[in-house]
Amino acid sequence: MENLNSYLIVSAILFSIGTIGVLTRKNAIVIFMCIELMLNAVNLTFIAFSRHLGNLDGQVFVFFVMTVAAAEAAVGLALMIAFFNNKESIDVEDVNIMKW
Amino acid sequence: MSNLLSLTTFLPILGVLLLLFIPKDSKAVLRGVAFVVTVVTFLVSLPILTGFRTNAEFQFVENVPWIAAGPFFMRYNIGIDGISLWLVILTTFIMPLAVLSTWTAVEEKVKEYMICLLLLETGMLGAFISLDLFLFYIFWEVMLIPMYFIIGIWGGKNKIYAAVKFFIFTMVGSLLMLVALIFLYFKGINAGITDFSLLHFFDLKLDLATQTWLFLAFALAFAIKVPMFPLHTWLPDAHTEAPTAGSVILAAILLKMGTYGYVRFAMPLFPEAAYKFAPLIATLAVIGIIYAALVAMVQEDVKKLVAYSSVAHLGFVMLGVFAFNEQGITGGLLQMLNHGVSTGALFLIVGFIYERRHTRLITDFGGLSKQMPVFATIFMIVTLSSIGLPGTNGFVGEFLVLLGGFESELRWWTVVAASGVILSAVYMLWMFQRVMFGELDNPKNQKLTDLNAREIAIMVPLIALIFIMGVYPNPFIEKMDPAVKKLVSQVRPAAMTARQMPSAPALPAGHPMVAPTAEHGSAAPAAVVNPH
Amino acid sequence: METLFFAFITLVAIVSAILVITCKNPINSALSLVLTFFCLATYYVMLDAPFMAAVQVMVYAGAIMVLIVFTIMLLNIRVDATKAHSHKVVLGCIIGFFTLINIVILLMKSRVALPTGPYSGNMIKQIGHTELIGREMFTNFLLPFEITSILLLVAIVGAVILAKKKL
Amino acid sequence: MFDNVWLIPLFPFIGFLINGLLGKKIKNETVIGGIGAVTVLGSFIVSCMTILKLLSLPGEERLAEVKVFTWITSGNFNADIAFLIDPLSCIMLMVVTGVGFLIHVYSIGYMHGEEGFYRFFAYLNLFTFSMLLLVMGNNLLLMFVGWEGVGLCSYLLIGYYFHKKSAGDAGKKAFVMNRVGDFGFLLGAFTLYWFMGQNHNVWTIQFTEMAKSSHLLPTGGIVTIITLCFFVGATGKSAQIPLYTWLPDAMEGPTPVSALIHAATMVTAGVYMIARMNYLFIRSPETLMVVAVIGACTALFAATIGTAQNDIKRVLAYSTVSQLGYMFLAMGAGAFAAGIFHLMTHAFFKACLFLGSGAVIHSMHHALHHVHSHDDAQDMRNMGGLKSKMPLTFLTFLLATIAIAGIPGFSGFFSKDEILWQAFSNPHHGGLNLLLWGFGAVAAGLTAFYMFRLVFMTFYGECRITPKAKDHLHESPMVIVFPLIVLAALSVVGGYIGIPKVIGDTLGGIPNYFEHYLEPVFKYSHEYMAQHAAHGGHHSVALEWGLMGLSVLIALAGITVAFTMYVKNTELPARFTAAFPALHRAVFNKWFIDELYDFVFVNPCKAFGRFLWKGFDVVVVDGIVNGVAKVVMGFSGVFRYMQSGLIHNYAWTMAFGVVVILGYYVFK
Amino acid sequence: MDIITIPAVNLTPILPEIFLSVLAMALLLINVFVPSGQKSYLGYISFFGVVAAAVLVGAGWGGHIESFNGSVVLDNFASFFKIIFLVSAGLAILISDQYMEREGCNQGELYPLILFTVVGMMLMAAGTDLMTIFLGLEVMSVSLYVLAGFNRANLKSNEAGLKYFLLGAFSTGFLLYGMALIYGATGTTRIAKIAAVVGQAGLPSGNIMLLAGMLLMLTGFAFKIAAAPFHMWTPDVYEGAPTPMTAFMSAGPKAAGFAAALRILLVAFPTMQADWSQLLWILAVLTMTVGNITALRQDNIKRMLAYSSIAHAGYALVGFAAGNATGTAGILFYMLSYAFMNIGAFAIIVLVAKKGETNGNVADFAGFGFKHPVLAVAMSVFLFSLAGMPPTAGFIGKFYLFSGAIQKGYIWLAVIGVLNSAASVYYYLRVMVYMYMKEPTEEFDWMQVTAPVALCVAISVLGSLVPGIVPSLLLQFAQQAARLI
Repeated sequence: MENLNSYLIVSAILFSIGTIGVLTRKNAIVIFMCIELMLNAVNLTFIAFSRHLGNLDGQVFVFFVMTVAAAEAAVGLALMIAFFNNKESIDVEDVNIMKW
Repeated sequence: MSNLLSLTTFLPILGVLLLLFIPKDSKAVLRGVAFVVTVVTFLVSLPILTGFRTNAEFQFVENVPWIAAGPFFMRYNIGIDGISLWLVILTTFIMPLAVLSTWTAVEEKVKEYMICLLLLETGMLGAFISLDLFLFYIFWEVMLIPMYFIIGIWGGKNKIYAAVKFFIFTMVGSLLMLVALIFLYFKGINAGITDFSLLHFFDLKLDLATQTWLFLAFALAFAIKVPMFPLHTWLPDAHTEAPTAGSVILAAILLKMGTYGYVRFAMPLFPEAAYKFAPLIATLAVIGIIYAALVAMVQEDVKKLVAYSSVAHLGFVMLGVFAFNEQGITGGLLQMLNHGVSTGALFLIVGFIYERRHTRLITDFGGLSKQMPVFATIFMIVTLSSIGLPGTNGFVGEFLVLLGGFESELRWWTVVAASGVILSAVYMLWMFQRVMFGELDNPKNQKLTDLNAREIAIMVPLIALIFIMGVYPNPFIEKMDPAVKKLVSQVRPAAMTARQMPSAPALPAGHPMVAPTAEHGSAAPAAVVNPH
Repeated sequence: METLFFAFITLVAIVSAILVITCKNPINSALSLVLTFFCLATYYVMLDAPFMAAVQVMVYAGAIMVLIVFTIMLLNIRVDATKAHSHKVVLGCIIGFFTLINIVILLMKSRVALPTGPYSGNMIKQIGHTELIGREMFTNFLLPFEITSILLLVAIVGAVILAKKKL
Repeated sequence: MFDNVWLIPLFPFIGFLINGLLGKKIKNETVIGGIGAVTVLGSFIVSCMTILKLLSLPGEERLAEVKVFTWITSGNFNADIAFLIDPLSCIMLMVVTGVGFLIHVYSIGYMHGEEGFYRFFAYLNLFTFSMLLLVMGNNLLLMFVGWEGVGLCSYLLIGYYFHKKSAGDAGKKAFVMNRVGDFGFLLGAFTLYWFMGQNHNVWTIQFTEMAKSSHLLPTGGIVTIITLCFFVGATGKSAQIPLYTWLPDAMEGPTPVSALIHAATMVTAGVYMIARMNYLFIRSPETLMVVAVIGACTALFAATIGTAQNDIKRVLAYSTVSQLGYMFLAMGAGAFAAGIFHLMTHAFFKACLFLGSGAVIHSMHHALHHVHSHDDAQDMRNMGGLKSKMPLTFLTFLLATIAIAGIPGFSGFFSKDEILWQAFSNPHHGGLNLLLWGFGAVAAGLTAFYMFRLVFMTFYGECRITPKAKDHLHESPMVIVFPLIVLAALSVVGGYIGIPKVIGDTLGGIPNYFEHYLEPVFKYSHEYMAQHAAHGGHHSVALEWGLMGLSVLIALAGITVAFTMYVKNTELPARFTAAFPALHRAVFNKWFIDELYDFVFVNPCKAFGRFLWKGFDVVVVDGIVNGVAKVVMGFSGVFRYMQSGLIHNYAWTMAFGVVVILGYYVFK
Repeated sequence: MDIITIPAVNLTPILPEIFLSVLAMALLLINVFVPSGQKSYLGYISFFGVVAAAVLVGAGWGGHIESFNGSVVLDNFASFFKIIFLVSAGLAILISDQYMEREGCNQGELYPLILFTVVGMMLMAAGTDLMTIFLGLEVMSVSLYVLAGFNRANLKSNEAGLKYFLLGAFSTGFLLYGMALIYGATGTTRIAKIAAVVGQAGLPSGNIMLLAGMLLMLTGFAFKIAAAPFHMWTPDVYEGAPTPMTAFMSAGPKAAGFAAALRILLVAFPTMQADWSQLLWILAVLTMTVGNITALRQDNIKRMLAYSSIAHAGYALVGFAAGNATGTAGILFYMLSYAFMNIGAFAIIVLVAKKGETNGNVADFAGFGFKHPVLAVAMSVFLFSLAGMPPTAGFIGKFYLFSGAIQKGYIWLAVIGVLNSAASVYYYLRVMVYMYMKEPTEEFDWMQVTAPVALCVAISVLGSLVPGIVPSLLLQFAQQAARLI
């Protein structure tokens, strides 16, 4: 087992990459995937901590996060489909009729 | 009756409820009911006047718990003393006249108009009688709402700008006052005060720095309302745009809130700070007097002229109040009443001709005296009252203010302010001359009709008051005197300590200036100290 | 050996994560993401959490990613030849970089709580990870577990409402 | 004892109320005029009774105060509505009610047929009331009430013909200039009150009490300031340099008004006030000097202007200014009694002159009106030869003119000569005395000149009015002539109650009754003088006689010149003007003082007001208010566009927020 | 292998949640059998369900029951917030039917979703475990994503849903990371245990990980309550979402965000108050200012109210920054009043708007005041309450919030707050300017006031006025609720 910090730093890197993705990608689905990446990074943190602390709360938490991710995926993708049906695009730069 | 004050204050609200059930097309009924309600309110307020015992105590006090939650305990605590007594009476007195003045001026949305007027009356009365700081603040803010609508809905061309400016300008000040109010309360809690009652806070000893900040916050709110020089610009706009009754109430009563605020709250609560800032406030007041007079002089719109004259008049009030002595404060208070009567009357007068000619530009008039002699007479009297001619009410107040100012440390300010007396004559008479004198050459003016019975009926009580208060002001002064004395005793010791008098006082009383010469050749006549 | 393995997995994870955000084609991104998920599952195993690794593979790499890929297919999005990224790439990278810096420095500076729980690696192996998780979930975290049921119900209802053909 | 003195002001006030409120309904001129006159007559009768009662008392007891009610009390300040009866106020009462009554009577005839007849009488009564308050008030404040009240009536009556712009302007000018004076008055009163109170704990504004404690006051210093302030008030009311310009303009009012207000009574209020507070003025040599110099200068200056005016009333107006100058000269010389004496005689002859000129104008006006001529009825160049047409008027006018010119035996001689002598001999001004006397004497000569110029131009020579109109000229009705006769008689004999000492001594010890009578009023001054002042040089009786003769000679010279120029050799004035065009223009245009005032005060004030309004109030003060709003709105626009609608921006902002927040705490 | 024995649980604390969940599920079933034109009945049922739930909540007042091993608690704090959620939901339900009918998207699932949202929010308020709170938040969020995009034929609604979803999920990432760090620093997710660790560990400066976790979590909640700079989604989502849902969103979830954040910060991190107060101070200023100033130039009234809602979050943050009893009670009181006044205002907007959400500009209110005086007066009451004019609940609420700050010594914060208030008056007045002071351009004859909407307006007026005039009782409740520790 590697020490805790290695995992935490990997997780931080993944989280940052996910953030960059959210901030730079135009495709809403890819953005969503990046968010999933961020959540996974968090999951890694949780499990690393859980292992280090010797209690399983973190792992349970991860379990719930996965559930949430699934639920969000369902609703999010449905929203994208609904949007796509109206606008024929999934590019977030087209999500712009409301502003100012 | 123990709850006479509440009755007076909330009668107009009952009137509002009554009005709600009257269809909006029966305008005559609406007007009638509103008028009757205001008259009844006035009548109900009269026992307050007659039952008022001339002493410094707060009377007709009602004090019941209202809000009790957490650190805050607010009470429905009302009462009047000699200072607020007259303002209450002034309010109830002006309101019927204001309602009467809109008989024909407002033809649209009469119902809403009357409702606004009555709500306004409650707000104003409430503010004058509140002895609980929080309650006062509530009424103070509530007043804004109906006035906002009165200006905004029934106003002139630029009404929205004026209404919004009025509202926000006042709001800025009063919200800062709210912060100060809360801060003061917490200071009070630390000192063992348990509720918002004003009287408790009088005994609160605050250090000068705290007082300074609190005073500034209060002073700002009140200064905006007064309005004092550089914060006055909402006033000409509001006055010009407001319908007649609105202007009348605004000038006669609403502006008094500001000066009343100083007298009731800002000064006795923070005496040292008030004393410290007296020169500043006096300076602004004096600037206001001269400045507003000069600006009024060149106005082209009669109403705007009168509005600026208000600024000048209230400058006198402020000067008097900040003289910190009995004459000054009495004069200031009287001047408040006087201004209420005479400027209210002036706005009514402007309303009369506006209703006839739909213009207020001075150049559109001229020679009206010929066509409207009764109007001319009344206008003349009111003008003279406004410029403070002896025998009219304006004089007594102005005189006492100047006298008080002169006796205080604000002597040089007073000297400058006194020159405002000249300027007021200049602008008022010049305006009067241009409107009333000269050839009646404008064909539109030649068809003007003189005042009708209703209009005369509005003016007669005001004219009567102008003379009564001018010739026999003593009853007014007597009622307020104990309260003024008390106020002076509250603020004066503070002024004394803050001044840090130099060790050598002035010559003792009665001591002649010229040293006695026939003292048996005594070597040290100067060392003789008069025992009294 | 283990360190080397860890390094290798880390490399894969990071590279695939970078691919997720750089691939122009969403499908490629998705596949890269699946790879990342597998790497994470590997980590979980290394962290004595085999059950979580399994769930990771099944739920994430399986269910969720399949859903995503399906959606991508369904929407049949053209692979944007010109630009997959918004013009804010630089700004985004700066933020990402600082996020990383922040977290790293934070981790350097901070103290982790001392091990408090009873679950050492050996104990987990002894009793079995799945059971332990199950225990936790049905005793201490019973309520959250129940809430997930509502959450999923909401998600289903929502998805149906938003995506069903006929209004 | 004097319990009913309050009736004196009350009568005219009742008259004012009746005429003011009901006059429009009454319509009948006789009734209205009757009410106006009878009420003043009532006051006159009560005044007579009062003065008789007063005279019946021994000298030192001639002082009474009658309190009606408490007016204002506040702190240590107290002001009553209370009347002061002493010799000085009684003299003034007699003048005001007596002359006032005559003028009321005169007005019935003069104002006949005018629109607003009732208004006129109401104002006139109100004026009388105010003037009586001024005179009788026992404290500064009540005096100030009357002081402003007469100013108001003056304003109203000057603006009586309000449809004329010039009338309105003149009224306003009068009021405003008076207000400038009032400003001084108020400051003086405040300073006095404060000083006495603060330093000596004497918080009073009552004349008697102030007099009693006047010994507490220092000489000069603060008293100079106080008295100068009061004097500013006096210059406003009594039309002295620099505030005199309103009085000539005030001739826009009907002639009785000019007679009553702008000659006999109101304008003398300043003199009265100084006399009333003589104990203050005597304590400030500086002020006395200022008063004397201003008085002398005004006397001379106004006289010069008077020589070149063609409007009959304006000549009289400048004459009034000039005569008031004399009175101030007397005050400045410390000869209070002499000043008051001149005040009284001046009231007689100047009222007579004004009323006479009114009769002429009245007549001219009717004549011109008959022939529909638009010539100016007041311009002396249109008159001439009225002697035969209006003999009674001429006679009375002539008598009054002789009186004002200072011909011995007439009232003006006694009073004026007393003043000149006092100016010469008073102990206050040292070397300046000669100059003061010189100014006075020259002014006397000029007075004689322009007054006789007036008489000659009006009553002598050819009638310059259109021949047709000439036939319509005729003597005025009795109601107009009667007051003239009475006043003319008074102008002749009025002086004998105050024969100067030197003449009296020569005539066998006839005392100066007037001065003696006023003695109690000036008691404190005399005491002060006895204590402090260095006695002036003793002047020989011969010198006094010599000076008296000299002044008479100067007067006679003036008359002669006038006779030469306007009767014998009528083209002389034209030649004179041709010879000194600049001088004539300057004098004719009143030395351009009005223009100067416009240039220095009025126009800059208006311009400054306009600047403050348009330039400062609107741009700066309101500009800041609106500017704040604009700035906030500007921010609103900026913030609004930050809300771009793009998810990336939103997410970026959020992430940025996180990074900053986290970064702050991490790197802290 | 042992058998897992599920410990005995006390269901009392989550009785309202259970009731609402069951009701929602039942409604989902009933929905299948209700023909499309008669979905109103579902609305009625859910409204009465909400009322019943409120009764249940009320019945639990005063108790303090922990359950599920400390995952959830029944205390006054939770109960008060639950009432706020129920009020928001109830009022929103009342105006939904008419709106949805008009916009042609009256689907029966709406009501169960609203009820699920309420359940989520209730769990956020009652949760004493980060997991419970997180899951409650997700239940709420996921429902709200759907509700925002509920009118799926409408592009604006789609856009609102999508934006809300993407940004919401993004913020969830930060929230979770924060929770992970806290877990790492303390070894537990139970708030009470965290508090114990924090209390003994010689913090605050000791452990930056804890602090960072708290901050990240706070940013997650800041997103929900629309605090700057995490507010950007608000205007767009509020504008695009169906109006009743906007109303609901502006009142309920905001309160839920405050509930969770308050409980976590006040219970778990009282010793670190210096740190979070400082942050909230700045957030409050930013939020108020950005919200108010931007609102000044909005033409769309929903968008304007969205900015106003941001500003109101800022005011509440003032009380939060104070972190004392007064401020906390102020937040509770204010959130409840805000629910009334804001949803009331949205109810009027629902009435005035035409199909397709046209006629939603401030200018479209021209002359409304004299065409429909009663509704206009109601609108004025709401606006004055929002502006914080006495004698409305909005004033008392603000009074307590600012008092909290002043009591704490944050005078400048209060000053900035009141100045913001003054600026805000402008845009509230602007609506009234149009209502009363401009000539009508329309006759407003399309407007029909159905009974539920009228009821909603009436309740809202009462709710905005009565606590302003006699606030004692409500304030006392709020204060009891604010006694968290």
